[in-house]
Amino acid sequence: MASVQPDGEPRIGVYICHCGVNIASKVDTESARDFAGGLPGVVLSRDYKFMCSDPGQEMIREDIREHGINRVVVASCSPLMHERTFRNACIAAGLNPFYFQMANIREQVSWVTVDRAEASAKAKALIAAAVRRVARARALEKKRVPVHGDVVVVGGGIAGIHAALTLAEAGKHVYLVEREPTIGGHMAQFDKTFPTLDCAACILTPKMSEVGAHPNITLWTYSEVDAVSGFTGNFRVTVRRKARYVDESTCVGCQECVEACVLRKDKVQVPDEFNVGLSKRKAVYLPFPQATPACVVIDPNACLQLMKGKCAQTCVDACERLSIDFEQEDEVVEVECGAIILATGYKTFDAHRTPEYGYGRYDNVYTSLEVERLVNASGPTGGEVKLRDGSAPERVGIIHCVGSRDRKHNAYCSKVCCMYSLKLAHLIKERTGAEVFNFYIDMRTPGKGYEEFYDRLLEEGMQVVRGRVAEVTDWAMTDAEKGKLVIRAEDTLIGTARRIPVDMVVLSVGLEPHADAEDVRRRFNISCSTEGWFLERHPKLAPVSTFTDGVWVAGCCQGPKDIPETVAQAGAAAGEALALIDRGHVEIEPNTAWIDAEACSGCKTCIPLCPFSAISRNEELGVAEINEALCKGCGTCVAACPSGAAQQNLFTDEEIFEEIEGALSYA
Amino acid sequence: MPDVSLPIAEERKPRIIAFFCNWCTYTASDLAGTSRMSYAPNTRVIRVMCSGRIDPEFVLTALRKGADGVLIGGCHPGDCHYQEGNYKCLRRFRLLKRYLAQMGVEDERVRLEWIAASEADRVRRVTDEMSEAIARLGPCRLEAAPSPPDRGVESEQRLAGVAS
Amino acid sequence: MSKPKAGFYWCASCGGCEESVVDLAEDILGVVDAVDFVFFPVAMDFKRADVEALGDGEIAVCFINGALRTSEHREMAELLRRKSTYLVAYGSCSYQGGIPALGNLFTRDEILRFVYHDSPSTDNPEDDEPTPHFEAHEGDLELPQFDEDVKALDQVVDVDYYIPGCAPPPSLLKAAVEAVLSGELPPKGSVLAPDKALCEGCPRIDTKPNEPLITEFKRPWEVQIDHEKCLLAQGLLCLGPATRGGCGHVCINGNMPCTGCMGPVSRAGDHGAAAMSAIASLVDADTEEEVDRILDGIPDPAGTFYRYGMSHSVMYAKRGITCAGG
Amino acid sequence: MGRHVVVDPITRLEGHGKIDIILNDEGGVDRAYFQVPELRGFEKFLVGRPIEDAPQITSRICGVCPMAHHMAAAKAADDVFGVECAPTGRLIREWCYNAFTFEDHALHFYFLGGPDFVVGPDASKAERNIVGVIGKVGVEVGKRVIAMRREVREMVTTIAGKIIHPVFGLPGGVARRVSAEERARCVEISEKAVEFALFTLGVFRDVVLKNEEYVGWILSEGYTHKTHYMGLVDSDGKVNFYDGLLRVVGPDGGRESEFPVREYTDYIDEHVEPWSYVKFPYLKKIGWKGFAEGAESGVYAVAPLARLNAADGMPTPKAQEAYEEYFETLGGKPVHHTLATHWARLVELLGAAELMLEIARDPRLIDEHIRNIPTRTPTEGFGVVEAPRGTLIHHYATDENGLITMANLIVATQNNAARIAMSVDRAARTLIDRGKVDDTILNKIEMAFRAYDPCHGCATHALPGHTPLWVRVYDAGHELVQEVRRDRA
Repeated sequence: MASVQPDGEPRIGVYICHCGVNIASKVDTESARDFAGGLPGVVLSRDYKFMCSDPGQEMIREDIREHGINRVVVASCSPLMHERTFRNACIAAGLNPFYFQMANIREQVSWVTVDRAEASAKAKALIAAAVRRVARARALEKKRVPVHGDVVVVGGGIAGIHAALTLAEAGKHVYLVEREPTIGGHMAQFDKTFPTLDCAACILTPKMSEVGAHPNITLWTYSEVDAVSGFTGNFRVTVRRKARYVDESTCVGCQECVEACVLRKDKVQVPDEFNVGLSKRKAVYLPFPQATPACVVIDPNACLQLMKGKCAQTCVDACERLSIDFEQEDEVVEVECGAIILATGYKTFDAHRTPEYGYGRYDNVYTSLEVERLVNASGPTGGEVKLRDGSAPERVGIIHCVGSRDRKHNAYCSKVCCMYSLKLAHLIKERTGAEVFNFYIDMRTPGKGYEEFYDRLLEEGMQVVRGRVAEVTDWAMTDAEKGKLVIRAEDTLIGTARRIPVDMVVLSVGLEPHADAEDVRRRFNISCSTEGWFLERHPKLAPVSTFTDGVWVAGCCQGPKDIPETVAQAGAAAGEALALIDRGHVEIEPNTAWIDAEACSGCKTCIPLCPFSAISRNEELGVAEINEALCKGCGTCVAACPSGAAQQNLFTDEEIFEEIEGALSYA
Repeated sequence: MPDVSLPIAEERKPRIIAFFCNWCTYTASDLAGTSRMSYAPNTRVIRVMCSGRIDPEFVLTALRKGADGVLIGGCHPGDCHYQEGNYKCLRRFRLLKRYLAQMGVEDERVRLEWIAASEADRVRRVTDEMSEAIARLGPCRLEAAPSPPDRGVESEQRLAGVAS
Repeated sequence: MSKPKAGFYWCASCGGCEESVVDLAEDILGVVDAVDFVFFPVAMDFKRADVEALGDGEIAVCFINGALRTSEHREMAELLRRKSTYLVAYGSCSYQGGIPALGNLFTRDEILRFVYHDSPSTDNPEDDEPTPHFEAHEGDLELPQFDEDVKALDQVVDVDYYIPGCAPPPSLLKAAVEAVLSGELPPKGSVLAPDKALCEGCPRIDTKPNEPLITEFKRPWEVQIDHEKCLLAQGLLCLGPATRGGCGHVCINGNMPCTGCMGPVSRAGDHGAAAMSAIASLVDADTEEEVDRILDGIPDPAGTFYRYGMSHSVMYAKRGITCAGG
Repeated sequence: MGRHVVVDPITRLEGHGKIDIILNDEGGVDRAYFQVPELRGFEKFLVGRPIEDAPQITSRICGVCPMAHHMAAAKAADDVFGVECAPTGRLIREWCYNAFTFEDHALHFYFLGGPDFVVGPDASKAERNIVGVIGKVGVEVGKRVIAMRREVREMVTTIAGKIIHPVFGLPGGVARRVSAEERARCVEISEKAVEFALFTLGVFRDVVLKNEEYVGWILSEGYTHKTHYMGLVDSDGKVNFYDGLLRVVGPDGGRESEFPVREYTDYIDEHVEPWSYVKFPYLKKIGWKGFAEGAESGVYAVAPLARLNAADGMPTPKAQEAYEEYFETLGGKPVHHTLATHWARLVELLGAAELMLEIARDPRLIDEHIRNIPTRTPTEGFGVVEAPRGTLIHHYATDENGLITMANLIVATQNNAARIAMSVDRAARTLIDRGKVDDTILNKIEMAFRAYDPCHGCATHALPGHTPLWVRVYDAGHELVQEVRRDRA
């Protein structure tokens, strides 16, 4: 297009990376190097095995110093990967880092192209584009914005708890937001944890109460995040604290009110969430004894006063601390923070979706989570494994991969089922002496002490049947089967179909993203995998980062994982957040937009387009002005400006036009 | 700036200029790479921070400078990293398409796709589809037309001053 | 010493540009005093030979209006380029193709077919068509071949300056002549007009709201047009935001939307693309269906956004033509 | 042995014309061809455009008479939507239209055609232009001419948005109201215009009619054709520029037909010649009999000469007097002398000025209701006006969305094309003898059709381009044996 060099005559250096064989095997790097050498403005072009290595970077630094290179193009991997690396190399040699341009010839060429000639041609086109573009580059400075010291952790399961404590211990103030009336998450419902079989409650509840007591942690249970605005280092989070009709500051969880609640008859009570419906609770309740905060909550969908407006209100009389308050309303609070950690967890697969297994149809078909409660001393049966008729099972079948590794439902492996099934097999056997069958597809026990645990169970005499279960039925073919549930499966090891009568069936349900994961992801402006798990920035190198700076993920919201992994991730996320906060500032890519007042006619086209209200009209001069601090650099105003008065740093029209022409200047 | 245009090969393959949003489609096409999905080699990806940055003139210029197709990749409705840039893109795109139709540019040559960061496979599919469609249509051949002039010289010089 | 020589020539022009010179009114006498018109076919009987007799560059400044569609136009443009120190493309046609460049939406044959065969009032039993070379019994008759498409002046010869407008406001011509006489000229390639879009100084700008304002496009005949309110805010497609000012807001004052005859401002690149991007951005809809419903109010984008600029447009012409080699 | 003279092109007219004169062995004229060598195809590229844009697009057919095209298209657009023009809208249109006719006629007399008479065909080319005219009639007059045109054009600019390519015409009326102050100004200007027209007729009497030689040409055979004539007449049969019925009279002056524009295809056809881009309209009922005069030929003429011949008189008193004087002096109706067109034009100049004043004085001019909003589905429409250069017909068909699907234009000068060709041939035959061709002769040939004030830009809807005039005389071997260059004369 236009023919003015913004920052003087370019002396361009082009560096083509082999990335070992990753690029070199598909791209003829030598001819690419020679091609680049012939492009106008290019004073030298080199190719090298690993540009990101020290010698590679040193090559660039030296050429800048020795050969007066003032523009740098590196053709290698994606800028999302190493742009920063090479920019730093420029800085080290005293060159403004924005005189650097990257050509993505790995992710977008060598890794996706079959034919070597095609790949080489495409690589050259991208190099030509980068060369033309970099000639238009301008020197820029990164903006520094101070970082807010607080952190918001969303989700009070073991991941959220661990992250919150780690940060709090480091002296950061944490807002821990949990949707349920108590923190603890799924782990609180478990009895033992594999493979060590130590008691879940024993290791979790101390951490819970630590959270409740920690001076650096503001704990908001029964609360949800309504909205998030701002960017890394300076977020604004709006939290809705649902009315629990109990004053948290005065309630001590004595449960006198629960005693007093008029809902005495079983049929008027409601299923107890904590015991997955295996027991009932009243309208006012404490989820479980160690609930944190130790504060009751009144269920508006069960409480007569709240539903019908008339009740004896015995609870009010029972509470000496006058904590009960039917007038309470939802409270919306807004907090500022520098970083956000998402630890929203998972939900278990709904066993009704596999009708062939009879869940809901046969009393004695249970989900694994229900059994977790049954074997739990604090559970509805006080830890006794009893069937609904009160009898103890003599034969139990545990069906693996329910809802997992199944194209009809979830193709992925839920990773923890094999291990927890073995754990439950052990516990059931231990409590009842029953014969336990495990029906599995593959027994997946990778992890410290996991395989050993498997061996141990085999030694304990647990039965294993390799094969996907076809169905669970009460249709007896023999007397032996009468009154029992028959599990039909093909035993692929001995190659015959088998019918195994049992008293109790346990469905090892898989893990799934929360139903509202999509909304949550939108709210926090991050991405989801196709399954609905929150998407990490890089599967290997940035497993707890997201594509939104300042937002990290930990635990099962990112994908199925067991407790140790979850805790490790939580620690990692906390560490990343700490790194951000302790740096004290964020450097903002200077890709902000600005208005050339000489060209602006004041037509107001741009003003309504800015989602951040960064643009206003200077009525005196009759031109638009952009508040750089508010501009996030999307460039919408630039594309819209009919006068070409709006321009975006790093993405000027000229740079893009040059890139277009460059990309097309070679067939 | 001297013209670096290299001679265009006689029998050149169809070429597609792709404008990809940094936050979704560009990431998805990186993911396609890390997942080693192979697809048609015709696209030349140009990264922008948001599909809202895409000026209709980018599309026209690409076609004019020898592209046989243009693909725009942005975030799904509601997912824009900048809240609503993709809607601005949609509005401009729908109008541009009407103009292109009047100018006799076939519908398949210019496409807008919403592709999330995780949808690497969609990048592959769309690219392959488009390459086939354009191979069928043949080259766009707008290079022959007399050139429009450069942008105004006077303000270019002024701009250089303003910018540095 | 003799006065600087000036020329004023028309290629494919409607004569409106000549009228705009006459509209200098009293000032024309001043111009005639200051310069020596050596070529001005519409008003004076000086001839091509006068021009050929001049030395190269002897004409200080020559204004050429009209688009170029015939070999004759191209020859004259080249001759005058050679003879002139400064060559100025005068008016929308010479600057960017103008209205006649709308012809680039059709092929030459499509045009001939309708005019000489298909029009309702044409009686042409022999299926005659004007031919460049016709042998009458008295002798041979020649007609110039007319080209496949319409070009702007700078697509045929090197142009020093542009004066936009259909027709250009006489004030711009006067200013240009003064600039040449005083020798105070901007960089080559400049458009000799204010480099700000029409919205600047628009009497209605204050009534333009600061939010996306278009929920429906109205065609001018559909509504009573408010005499004070921003036309875009009334849903009327006004190209003011994307069009160079300097015309004195005459159409706006005439209570009609700007149709873009002054062309784009210097930074805007493709006039139609700039206008489309700006206008579409203000459409207040987020779904494809709703956007399309609103855009149905712009039934003719090509003719609306490129009414005066098809030759300068990035697309230039319907591909059927450009394939034929422009 | 034959010789071939090329006259290309003709200056001081809007548009491009070319003359080929073919001489016989004796050096007499074998045949003179008048050619229009350009075409642009507005009819074609109007297809696909919204009908409401037609007034602005077609005005670009001619920048000299943009108002005529704008108005014909606007009237056709009214018709396309089946909507009446609001009364005040019509007044505003008509004031602008008469103002335009006024200043355009003035332009032609003083700037284009005038020099031939005022300065004279034998004068040197350096004088044969407005500057020469001013020299002859005096700088004061020149300034008055310029000031008059400026005032009128400024006023039209205010009301119509632009003078060169107006924007105010919309289906059902106009886009902009006229304020009380503006109306007062209109009255003022219109009064001046009447003064000016009377003065100009005076100039014509003094400079032209008192000059035996000039009158001689006017009446000479070389500039005379007995053809049909066509023009718009109002309900009283008087000349009307804006609206009315199309009336055709024969060479004897007798009325032959009177029809609304909707029926134009029943009365007019266009003949195609391979040697010219212009099409030659003729009276369908009579048929195309070649370039011939007389009652049996379909050739007809339009513009001032024709309008005065076709109508029963002028609609305003002063113009009516001028009209009567015109016919008395030239021996009654119809007048067949082409050069008399210059006089007829000045009669109209006065008529237009008087109509301006009449309308400006009408209090309804400042009414708020200037436009009726169309309610019907657009289909097909016809519009006609009398452009300064003659009858102008616009005809459009649209789809239900108002996008043009067919456009046909029969344009002022085009109606005269056949008669112009005949005039040129006739003039050449009478003036050229024994192959002698000089500048004066050539200018006199040009006068033959300059009188029509022809606009071939209009005629072919082609944008004209001018190259200088020179004549080359070839022998049979096409060897150049003589070259007359008028600019070297």
